[in-house]
Amino acid sequence: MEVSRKPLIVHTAVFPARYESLASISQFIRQAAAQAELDSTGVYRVDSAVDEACSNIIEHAYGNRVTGNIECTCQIDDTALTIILRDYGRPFNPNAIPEPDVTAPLEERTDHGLGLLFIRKWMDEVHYEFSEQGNTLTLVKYRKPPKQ
Amino acid sequence: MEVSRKPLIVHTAVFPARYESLASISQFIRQAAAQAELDSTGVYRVDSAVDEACSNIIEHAYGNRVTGNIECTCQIDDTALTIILRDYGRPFNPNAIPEPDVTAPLEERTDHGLGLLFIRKWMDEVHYEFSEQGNTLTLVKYRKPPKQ
Amino acid sequence: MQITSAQYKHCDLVKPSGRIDSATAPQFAEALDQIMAKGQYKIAIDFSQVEFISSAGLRVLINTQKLCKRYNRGEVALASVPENILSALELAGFTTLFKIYEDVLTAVGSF
Amino acid sequence: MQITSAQYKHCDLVKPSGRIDSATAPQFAEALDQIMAKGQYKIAIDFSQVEFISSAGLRVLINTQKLCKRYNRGEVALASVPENILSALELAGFTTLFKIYEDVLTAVGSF
Ligand SMILES: Nc1ncnc2c1ncn2[C@@H]1O[C@H](COP(=O)(O)OP(=O)(O)O)[C@@H](O)[C@H]1O
Ligand SMILES: Nc1ncnc2c1ncn2[C@@H]1O[C@H](COP(=O)(O)OP(=O)(O)O)[C@@H](O)[C@H]1O
Repeated sequence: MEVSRKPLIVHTAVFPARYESLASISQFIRQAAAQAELDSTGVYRVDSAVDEACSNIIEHAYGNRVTGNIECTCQIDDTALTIILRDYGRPFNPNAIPEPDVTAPLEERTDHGLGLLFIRKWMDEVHYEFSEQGNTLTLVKYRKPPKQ
Repeated sequence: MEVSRKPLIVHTAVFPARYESLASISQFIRQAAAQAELDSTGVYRVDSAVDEACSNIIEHAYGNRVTGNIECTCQIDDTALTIILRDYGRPFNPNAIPEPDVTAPLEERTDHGLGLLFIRKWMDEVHYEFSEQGNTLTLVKYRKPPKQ
Repeated sequence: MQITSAQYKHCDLVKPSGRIDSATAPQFAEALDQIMAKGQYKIAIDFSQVEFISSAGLRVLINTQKLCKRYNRGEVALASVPENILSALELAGFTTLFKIYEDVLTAVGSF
Repeated sequence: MQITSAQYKHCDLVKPSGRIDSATAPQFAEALDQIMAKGQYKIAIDFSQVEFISSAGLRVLINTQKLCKRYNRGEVALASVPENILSALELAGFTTLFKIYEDVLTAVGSF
């Protein structure tokens, strides 16, 4: 984790780990993304990466149990919007998950694996940390250089 | 002709009796109809009746000869918009023209006779006069009672 | 009057705009004739941009409808007809001769 | 998410609006399943009012496309896809799996 950044703005919220939370999480993220002055494409992509990450937490980390939470922190500093998602479910090794083949013909196309692809391709940095104290996913989207 | 009306506004224009004049005639008529404060349906219907009348003058009265003119006068008084069309072509007896059967099945439907129908149905008064000095068609559309 | 057309899988769409009067009706007729000359008799006409249609335009419509419906090979359908033009179609008794659709999508989708 | 659909002569049209995410994708799937249950496999989807689609929505799309294309009985076509959603489709490699039309009329007219 890069400790050199000085957070200027920090928002934190906790959401129940259910699909029904995704719309509220999106609102929370879009507000922060707008505050970080991302353009509409940037906002969409951060929204998308966070939606995929939270869907994975709900489905895979918590295995659709309805008791867990997702802690969501947005930090905006001079250079980036950083989103930290914490859960206390099952850890996993993202490096063990292969990239899906998005050029396969229809019949061979699997309907899984696109979530991680959006997270990887649409964020500038992605860090996973798994520990006894829970799992942390850090998603970083660089801001445009501020206007002079 | 009703001589009792006191014309408040009179516009006159002369157009060559060619189909290409129809758009300009329409503009001239629509301006007068707007000035007479007809609603959009009223404007459309006057425009339509005049277009049909002028098309008939061009096609039937002048037989598509390209030398004649159509003299067009618009009078707006308290009660009505009156449009007077004058030509110097062939006279005809409008009462000899039967109304088309607009309920016949497709195959029996003729493709003629609708012009007079629009003129008759969409104007409040229609007067034809034929003489050595030319033919005069007077089309009257009542105005809505003026606002108190 | 301007006129554009588009060919879909099951019908052609014609979109005139402006005034269809004795001066412009021949152009309208020609656009429809061109479609029929390709052997296509399922035609939707988008009236949304038509400001005015005179009996000369109605004549084109009825003659095209006669040709299209012959041998059951197709028909002309009208779409997005503005209110004043609809009342002209009603007066002329055309509303029983043509299917008239709210919007172009429904008209094209009906073929 | 809200979803409306319409049946045309040669295809069905589905118009979702709002977010298609893990919470709403089942509803999206159900609308498509209902059409296929009628034996209709030519489906146009109007994306003009879709604000967001996640991989859960893409999963519905690909599974529906597989079912529709089976036995050559039809296909799913997309229309009016907003820019950000289009770039999601591109990233996922969907632009080679689906015909994508500028507007709904062209999509419906293509069936
Ligand atoms: N937070 C998580 N916890 C556990 N496993 C995960 C997590 N995120 C992703 N995975 C694993 O990675 C795989 C790929 O994830 P993803 O690309 O989102 O596709 P999908 O969820 O459709 O399978 C999942 O099937 C799951 O096995
Ligand atoms: N100004 C005119 N001069 C001579 N004949 C006319 C005139 N107006 C109408 N007619 C006659 O009345 C008939 C019906 O006219 P109309 O209803 O406009 O239909 P169309 O012009 O399509 O035949 C015409 O065919 C023509 O014989």
